[in-house]
Amino acid sequence: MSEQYPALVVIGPLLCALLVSVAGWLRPRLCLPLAIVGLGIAAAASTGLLAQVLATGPVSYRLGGWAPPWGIVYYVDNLSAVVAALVSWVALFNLAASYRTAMTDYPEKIGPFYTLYVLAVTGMLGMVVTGDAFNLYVLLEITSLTGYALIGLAGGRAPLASLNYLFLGTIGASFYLLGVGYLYIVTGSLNMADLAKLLTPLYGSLALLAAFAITLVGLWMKMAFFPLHAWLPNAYGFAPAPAASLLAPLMTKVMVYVMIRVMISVFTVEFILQEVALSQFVVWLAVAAMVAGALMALGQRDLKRMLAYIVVAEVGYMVGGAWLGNKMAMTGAILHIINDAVMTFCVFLAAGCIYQKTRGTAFEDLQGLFKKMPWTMTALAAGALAMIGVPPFCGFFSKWYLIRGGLEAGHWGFVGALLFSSLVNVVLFFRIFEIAFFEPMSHGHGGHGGHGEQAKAIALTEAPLSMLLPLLAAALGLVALGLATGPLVEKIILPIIPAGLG
Amino acid sequence: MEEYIPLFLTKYNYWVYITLMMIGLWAMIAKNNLVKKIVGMNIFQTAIILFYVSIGAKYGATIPILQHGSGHGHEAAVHAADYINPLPHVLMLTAIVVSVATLGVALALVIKIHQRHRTLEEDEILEQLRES
Amino acid sequence: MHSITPLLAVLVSLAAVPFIILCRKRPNARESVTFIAAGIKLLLVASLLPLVMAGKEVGITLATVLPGAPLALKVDAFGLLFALVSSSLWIVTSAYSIGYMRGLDEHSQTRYFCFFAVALSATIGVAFSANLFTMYLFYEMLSLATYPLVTHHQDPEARSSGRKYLFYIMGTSIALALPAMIIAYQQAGTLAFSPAGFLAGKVSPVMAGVLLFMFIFGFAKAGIMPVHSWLPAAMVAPTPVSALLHAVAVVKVGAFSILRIITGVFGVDLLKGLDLGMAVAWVAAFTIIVASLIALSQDGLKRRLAFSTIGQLSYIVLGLALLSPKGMTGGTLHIAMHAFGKITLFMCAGAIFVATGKKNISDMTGIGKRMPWTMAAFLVGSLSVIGLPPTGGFISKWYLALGCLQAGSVALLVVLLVSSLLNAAYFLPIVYRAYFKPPVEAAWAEGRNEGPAAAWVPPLVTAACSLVLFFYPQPFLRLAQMAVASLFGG
Amino acid sequence: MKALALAIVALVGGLLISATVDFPDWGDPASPASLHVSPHYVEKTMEETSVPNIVTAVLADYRGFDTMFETTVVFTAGVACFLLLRRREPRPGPSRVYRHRATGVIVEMSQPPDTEPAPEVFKRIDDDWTPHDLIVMNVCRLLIPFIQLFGLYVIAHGHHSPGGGFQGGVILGASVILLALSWDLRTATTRMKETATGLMSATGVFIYAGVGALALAMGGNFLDYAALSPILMVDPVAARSLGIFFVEVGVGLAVMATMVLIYRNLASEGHLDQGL
Repeated sequence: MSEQYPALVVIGPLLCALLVSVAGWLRPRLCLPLAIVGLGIAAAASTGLLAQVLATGPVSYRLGGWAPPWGIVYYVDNLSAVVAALVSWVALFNLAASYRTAMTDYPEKIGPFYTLYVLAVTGMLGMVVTGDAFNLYVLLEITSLTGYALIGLAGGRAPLASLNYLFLGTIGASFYLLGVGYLYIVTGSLNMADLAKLLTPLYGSLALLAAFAITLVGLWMKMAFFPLHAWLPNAYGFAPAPAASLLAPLMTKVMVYVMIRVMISVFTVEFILQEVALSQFVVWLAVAAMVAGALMALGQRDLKRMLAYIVVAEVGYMVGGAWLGNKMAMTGAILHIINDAVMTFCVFLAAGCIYQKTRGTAFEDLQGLFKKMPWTMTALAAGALAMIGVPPFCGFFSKWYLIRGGLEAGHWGFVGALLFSSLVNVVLFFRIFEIAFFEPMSHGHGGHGGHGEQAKAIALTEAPLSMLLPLLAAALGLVALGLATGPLVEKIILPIIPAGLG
Repeated sequence: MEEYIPLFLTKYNYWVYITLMMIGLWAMIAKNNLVKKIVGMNIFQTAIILFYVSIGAKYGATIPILQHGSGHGHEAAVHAADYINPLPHVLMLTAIVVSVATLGVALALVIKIHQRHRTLEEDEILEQLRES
Repeated sequence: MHSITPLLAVLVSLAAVPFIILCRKRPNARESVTFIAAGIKLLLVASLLPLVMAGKEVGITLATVLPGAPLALKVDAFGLLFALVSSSLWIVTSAYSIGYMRGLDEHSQTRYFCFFAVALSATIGVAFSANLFTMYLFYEMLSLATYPLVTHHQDPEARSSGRKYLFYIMGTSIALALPAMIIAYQQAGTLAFSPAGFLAGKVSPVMAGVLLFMFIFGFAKAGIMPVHSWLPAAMVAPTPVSALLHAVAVVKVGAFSILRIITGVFGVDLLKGLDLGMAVAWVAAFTIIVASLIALSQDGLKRRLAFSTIGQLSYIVLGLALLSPKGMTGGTLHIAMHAFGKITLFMCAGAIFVATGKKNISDMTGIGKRMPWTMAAFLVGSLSVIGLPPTGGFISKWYLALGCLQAGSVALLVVLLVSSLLNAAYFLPIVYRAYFKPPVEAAWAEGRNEGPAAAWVPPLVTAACSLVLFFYPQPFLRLAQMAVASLFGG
Repeated sequence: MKALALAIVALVGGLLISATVDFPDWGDPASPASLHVSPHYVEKTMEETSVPNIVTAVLADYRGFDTMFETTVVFTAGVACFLLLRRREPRPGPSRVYRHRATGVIVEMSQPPDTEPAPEVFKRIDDDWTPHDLIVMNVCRLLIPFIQLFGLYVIAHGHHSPGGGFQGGVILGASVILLALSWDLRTATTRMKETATGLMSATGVFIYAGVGALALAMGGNFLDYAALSPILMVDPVAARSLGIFFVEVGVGLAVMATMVLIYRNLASEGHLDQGL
């Protein structure tokens, strides 16, 4: 069975998504168990895959039994295995955490909702394990389409935000497709490993540079890299809570993974460092992303939107780290993919818990929450500390590597921007904590609201256990991940950093 | 100027696709009506399809469907040069499907937007959002 | 030597937190949990004393998080001295907290005791850290655990003070200490404290200077000017918090961090070679004088104490920066001596507030009639902080003065003497007013009424300790001497 | 906005055009794309899969995994439209329009009736009244079976001629949509129930993925149709050809159902009562 793990990672959830859809028409009560089974298979298989890859080295799997480059292969190394495990576990936890919200908000559409949920995860997992450039495009579109639908599901401004996301996302994906086409036209291959081999003699050609540029811009659009981030805050800010806590932690991170994969496995670092020579420019863009994301987050008056802008800044961390051009920074970028996924999940899930109880995440809705929802707020604080970068929470350690990378590259702008964004995070989160700590529903007796306000104050209690347990697990995971940094870097990340990086 | 003319004549397929693509992109950015933007998006995607399909072309080759009997056993062997490249066609079948699917979802979103705002002009929608 | 005791000593107060929460409905049970934890902690710390006295180093490595900078604990004489002071004073403060919090009927006492326990864990963690990374971790943990304590009253004043507190403490540690630590790691490849300093021979003079000042201002808990103003702001906290945290734990963690920076990161030889010790000493001297002058003008008793603390912290830094054996012994010893003196003063201030509701010195005229014992403790505490016999403060000041001479700097000796005069000038008038002027409130003349015993007995205990320490300054003096000898012996 | 758009378009277009200098000429038989991977397909397809239509073979076998997800994309779009638009509650709006079958008189009820009038007497028609066009209705009614037959042929004959699951599925879907256009949406919905459509859409993809999973269960890799030869009782190459056929059927089913699903939800804004 173990040699089939790469297939199971994707096939398990796919088949279950279809069964969920059938159950949605016939027996809606079965939807949730089936979805859990699907993601459970994915989580188990990806964990097994990770163990296997760590034990025996990279695994490749020929779909349909065809050898590359004629058929499609899955190629799983440490990086893809660990990201796949991350994606599947986060998705599983979020599913467990968000079923109540889904049940109360969309009782009639449980079937389609879970179908799309599981399909989105399928797409992400496929993108992570695939070794074929075109296959990646198809899976990217599955994830995107499900994302548009899940975001547009909420009322209010969500459909417009989702449509904007769709426009930019489609341009991004099309650019990626075009980039793959350019690569195909100059090499005749679609397999990543084969491409890397065939591209070496072509260094210096204009077509290759254009292919690289287009692919990269396409991916940047999908990951909301500054200044192509415009879609993200609205899309994640207005999305329904269960979708936001699925997509915000995973989608951008998977796209960063894809960028790193394309950079190191298709174009190779030699090409990027010597032929493209855009590192300085891109790192400065990343600096701009961090600073702009932090500043725009300061201007928000809503928890979810604020978090969405923080995601924009975090993308800057990872892209900057990947482009600094040394081992430390690349380690930091990869480590941050893992850490950021868990901490973004933690804070968005906490926002979801708050929404479940207060039906809003504007700053006024947060008053007195430390009293009313102590556990949720504890988890939010844990996520916040991870984002600020306080040890032993995991965010500290990826920042550690990123800063070291920045110092090694002598890029003071990057180091400064990282510290600046950490400091702004302190302000951002403690502003929220101040509201939740110091404003105990005080304006109830201020005249407006009166009894209604009072009733709300009494009715507010801790989020249901089904949401709280995954949330606390995520919060604990932040510490566990932080303490596991040593082995994580040593055993998983360092072996896959290409030797070409200085 | 002289040297550009053969460049244009031998590679006109790329010029056509780029022109189409830019028309689509322009519509997506500059048009005010959401449905027009979607039309632009479709033109944009179609341009890429055209690009891919044009890669597959080969002078003197026919469609990639083998004649009855060829390829079996010792009969006349199949030469790749006689058939156009099938791979771009396969890929574009996927891209077409994706663009149809995207179109469907986009239209569904547009309907939801119309239900709320009663208009599809972007400036009017933004106006409404500013007022609220 | 490998041992789990240091880890237990750190964790025991953390482990008390769930029990404190469980007992939130029964205050007596809740407070007994605190006492039990405090007792166990003191025993654990004390059990390390013979080992350390015998010259052994006890340690444990928990997790190799970063190569060369694992999460590791190590007990040496410096750390044990600090841990001994804070864990013994925790017991006294716990008793005092009960008197104070119940006497004032404060809200959210469970939260208060929880975070107090967490803060103590972090303090011991800093004391026992084997490397800079571990110390930074506990340092930040302490910053965060004390935030809810400082802002305990949850009113607008607490809010703005909390903001200031975070701005200075978190801001400096992220903006200065963290990059300095990473640069140091980049240069040396390790962060483990070593008697010769792990940066010795690894950095250029300019970089050493820059890093040193990044560290000194980055660990803003030490209150070196200009990053001192969080401390007066933090006085909005309930008095037990000010007493233990802002006279002992938090501020001493700052001073202790600088101790580690000087002794473990840079090393005496490196600093001497680059003449950086004197630079730090003068920054500290400046802080001493200015803080004492400001203290003179403060009418709020706690604010006056806060500025006094800022000055006294710089004594510690000054002593260490002298880089002479006597001076460093004095600085280290001052951690303990000042702790006993200043906590007495703070607890007296709190006892007065509980009994009479007075916060300002000008309102306390004649209070000696009403609260003679409290004011007696206050007098002893003042003497200790000023550095007069027969109190422990005299011993550390004596060593500091000897250190100045040993380092050959008469100017710094003059600073010390001037500041002692200033200390006397802002403390003794309080005692004089209390005993020798007619009471401002008629009720005070009627006789002794010192409020709840739990509020005024603890300062007497710590005052007595101060007196005892003059005659028998062990084990602190021995530890300080051993610690300093380890720096110069090798 | 227009200036910005023009600038972006000029920039991107310039970049793209400048890259074409290094590209092979149009129709160049010696281009890398024609020389590297594709010759294998052209020359070996017959031998390895015994399917003369190379596009079909590459689509459903060599790159069959892509195609499975392509079908999933279609399915996803169907589910997404349903999720976004479908509404159970009846369409708001005061009036309903009926045609008296015997006389052709149009009746508008200002309030929606509690019980529908007998359908053989009164036939409900759309709000935006469409003329009762006998020719269109009957021609379409006659044509639809032939269209569907042709759709089936296109699916089944995809091995030998242009065609396959997607093309055939779209034709089949179009036949149902034609019925909705020429008659009305309600008629089309009674002929092909909503639940059945939804189930068919999922079943189609399930057939595809199921064939792949069956191969996996038989000890081959996922989608390795050759592993199915023991059950199909043919040699591995023929099993590939048959496997391709099975998945094409699945594709056809999924595409047909999803096209109908998307059309219905878009046309009726999710109410499924009336529309284009």
